[in-house]
Amino acid sequence: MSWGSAAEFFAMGGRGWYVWSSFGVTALILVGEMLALRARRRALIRTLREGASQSAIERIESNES
Amino acid sequence: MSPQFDFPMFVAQDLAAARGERTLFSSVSFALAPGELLEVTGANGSGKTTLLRVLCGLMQPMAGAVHWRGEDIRALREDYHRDLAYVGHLNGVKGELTPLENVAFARAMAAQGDDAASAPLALSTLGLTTQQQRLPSKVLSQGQKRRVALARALFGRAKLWIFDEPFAALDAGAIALVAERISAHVRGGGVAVLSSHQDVPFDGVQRRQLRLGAPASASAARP
Amino acid sequence: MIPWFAALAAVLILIGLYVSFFVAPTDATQGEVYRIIFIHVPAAWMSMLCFVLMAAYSALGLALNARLSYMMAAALAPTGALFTFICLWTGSFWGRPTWGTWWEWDARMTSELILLFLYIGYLALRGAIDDPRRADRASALLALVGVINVPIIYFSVKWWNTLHQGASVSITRAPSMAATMLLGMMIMALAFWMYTIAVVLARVRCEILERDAAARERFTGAQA
Amino acid sequence: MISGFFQLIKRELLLAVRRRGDVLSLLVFFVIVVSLFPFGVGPELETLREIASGVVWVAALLATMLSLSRLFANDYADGALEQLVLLPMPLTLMVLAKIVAHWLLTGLPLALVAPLLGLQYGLTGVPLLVMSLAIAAGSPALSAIGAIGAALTLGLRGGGVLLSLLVLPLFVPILIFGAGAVDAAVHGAAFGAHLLLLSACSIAALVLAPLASAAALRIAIE
Repeated sequence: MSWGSAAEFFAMGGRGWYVWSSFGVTALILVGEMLALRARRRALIRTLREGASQSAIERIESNES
Repeated sequence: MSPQFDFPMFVAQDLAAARGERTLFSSVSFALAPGELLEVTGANGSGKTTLLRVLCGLMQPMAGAVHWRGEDIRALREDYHRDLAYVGHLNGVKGELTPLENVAFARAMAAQGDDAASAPLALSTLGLTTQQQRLPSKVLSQGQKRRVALARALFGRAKLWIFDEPFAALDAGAIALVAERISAHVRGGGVAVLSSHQDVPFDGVQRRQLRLGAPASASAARP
Repeated sequence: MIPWFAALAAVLILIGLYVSFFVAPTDATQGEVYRIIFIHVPAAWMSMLCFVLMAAYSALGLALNARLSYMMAAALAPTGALFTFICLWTGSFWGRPTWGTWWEWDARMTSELILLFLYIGYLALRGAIDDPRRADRASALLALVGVINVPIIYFSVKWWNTLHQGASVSITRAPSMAATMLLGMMIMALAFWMYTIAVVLARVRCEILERDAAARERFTGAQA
Repeated sequence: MISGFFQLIKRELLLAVRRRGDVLSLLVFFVIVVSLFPFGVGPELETLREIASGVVWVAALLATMLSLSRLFANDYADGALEQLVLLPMPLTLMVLAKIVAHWLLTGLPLALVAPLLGLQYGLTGVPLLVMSLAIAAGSPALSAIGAIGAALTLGLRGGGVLLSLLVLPLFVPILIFGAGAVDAAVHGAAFGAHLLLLSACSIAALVLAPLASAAALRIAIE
C-alpha cells in the first residue's frame, strides 16, 4: 500500500479529519495518562521529602532501579 | 449441654484492630470462664467500642481471633449469635414501633418466641410504665430508649452479654437495676464483657479489668 | 520493570501504526476511513480485558484479603475507563462518515457505553469512601457484581437491537478481514496491553507511596 | 428459621404502615413522571401509544430507585442493622426478607397503578394486563439488585446519586425485557417469552443478590 504523496496520506481519501482526530484523541489520552502519573509520583516524592527523613527517600529511590 | 465451669468459654487471642491506618490496639488477649465479668476501660478513642465490635463479630480484626466455646466465631457465626446479646452505642430501637413491639420482635427473632409475653415484664422491671410501653418509641427520652434496648438483652437466654457503655444516659435507679441484672447473669454462670466510664459495683462477681490505650500491649490483669 | 513495558508498548504501537497505514490495503467500500478500526477494536478488547482483570483481582483480594490485589484492581479501573472512552469516541467518529450518524445504537457500541457507566460507578464508589479498607472491599464487590452482569447486559442489548432494527450491519464486523488488517489489530491490541501493564504498575507504585506518605504524615504529625 | 423470615417481613410492613407517607409518595412520583411526558411529546394518542411501555417502565425504574435508600438507611442510623446482623439467622435470609418486604411496598403498588397510566396513554385491554404483569414480574429483580447498591453506598455522602450511578446500568436488562413485553403486547405480538425472561431474571436476582448484599452490609457496618 503506497501513498502517492504526503498530501494524499493526510487527506486519507477525503476522510482525513475523522481518521486523524480519532488517532489524535487516542494519542492524547494515552500520553496524558502517562504524564499525569509521572506528575503524581513527583508530587508524592516532594511531600515525602518534606515530611520524612532523607533515608526514606534513598530507600524509595534505591528500590527504583 | 451443661457448661463445664473450668473450661474458658470466651477467649480472645492477641487481637489487633486499626481505624484507617492508625492501630488502635494490638495483642489484646483474655480468657473468660463462666461466671466472670470483664470490664474494658480506657480513654475516649482508645478503641473500646472497636474491641467490643470485634468481639461480637461485627468487625474483622486486623490480627488475632475470638473463640466461643473453643471455636472461632467466624466459623460459628449464627450459632455464636444465638448465645450472644449485644447492646452498642446505638439502641437499635425503631422509633415508629412501641417499646413492646420492639422487644417482642427482638425476642421472636432470637428464636425465643415462647416468652413474647414476658416483654411487658422486662420493660416494667426497667421502670417503663404500661402506658409508656404503648407509645411509639420516638417520643421516649434517651434514657427510656436505652432501657428498651437493655430490656431486649437483659431478659433473654443469651449466655454471653457484650454491652458498650450500658449505663450511659441512665439515672441512678436504672443503673442499680441493670447492674443487679448483670451480676445475677454472671453469678448464674453467664459471661459478660462491658465497657463503661462509671465505676459501678457488681456485688458477688469476680470482676476483671482490661485497660486499653496503654502504649504497651494491654493484657487482662487479674484483680 | 515498568520502563521495559513502556518501551515495548511504544515499539509495538509504531509497528502497529505502520501496518495499519502502510501495509493494510484500501478498503473497497469504505476507502481509507476504515483504518480507525485499528484503534477502535483493540480499545474495545482492552476495555473488556481491564474489567475482567479488575474483577479477577477483586475476587483475589476478597478471598486472600491481600491489600496488593485490591490496589491492582483500583489501578486498572482508570485505564479501562479510558479505553472504553477511546472505543466510544473512535466508534462514533468512524460511524459519522460511514453511516452518517454520530451514534449508532448498535449492540456492541451500546454495551460499551454501559460498560463505561460501570467503570464510572466503580470509580465513583471508590472515591466516595474514605476508609481505604472499606473502599477496597466495597469496590471489589461492585466489580464482581459488574462482571457477572456484563454478559447479561451484552446479550439483552443484542436481543433488543435485533428486535428493533433487525440485524443491521454491526459496526465492528468490518468488511472482509484481509490478513494484514487482522495482523494490524493484533499488534495494536498487544501494544495497548503492554501500555496498560506499564501504566497500571506505575499507578500501583503511586498508590503505595500515597498510603506510605499518609501513614508517615500521621506518624510524624503525631510525634511533632 | 423460616418464622424469623416472615417475622421480619411483618415488621417491615408494620413500619411501612406507621410511615404511610412513603408508599404514597412513591406512587405519586410514579404518576407525575408518567403524566409529564405528554407535555413534552404532545397529546396525540398514536405517539403516546408507541412510547407508553418505555415511559412507564423508566418511571417504574426511577421510582424503585428512589425508594432503595429506605431499605437499610433507617436501620443503619438507629442501630437496628447491627441487631439484624447479629441475629441467629443467616444474614442472607434476612436480606432476602428485606428485599421481599421492599418489593411488596414498591414493585407491587407500581404494578397495580401502571394500568391506570396505560389508559392515559390510550392503551386498552390485554396490553394493560401485560404491563402490570411485566412490572410485577420484573420489579423483584429491581429490588434485589438495588439492595446491593443500597448496601454498598450505606452511610456514604452523596449516597442517592451514587446509588443511582451504581444501580441503573445493572437495571438495563430488566428495562429491555420489561418494555419489550409491553411493546409486544401493544403490537399484538407474542409477549410470553418476555415475561418468562423477566421472571427468570427476577428469580436469579432473588437468589444471588442477597449473597452480595449481605457481604456488602458486613463491609458497610465495619
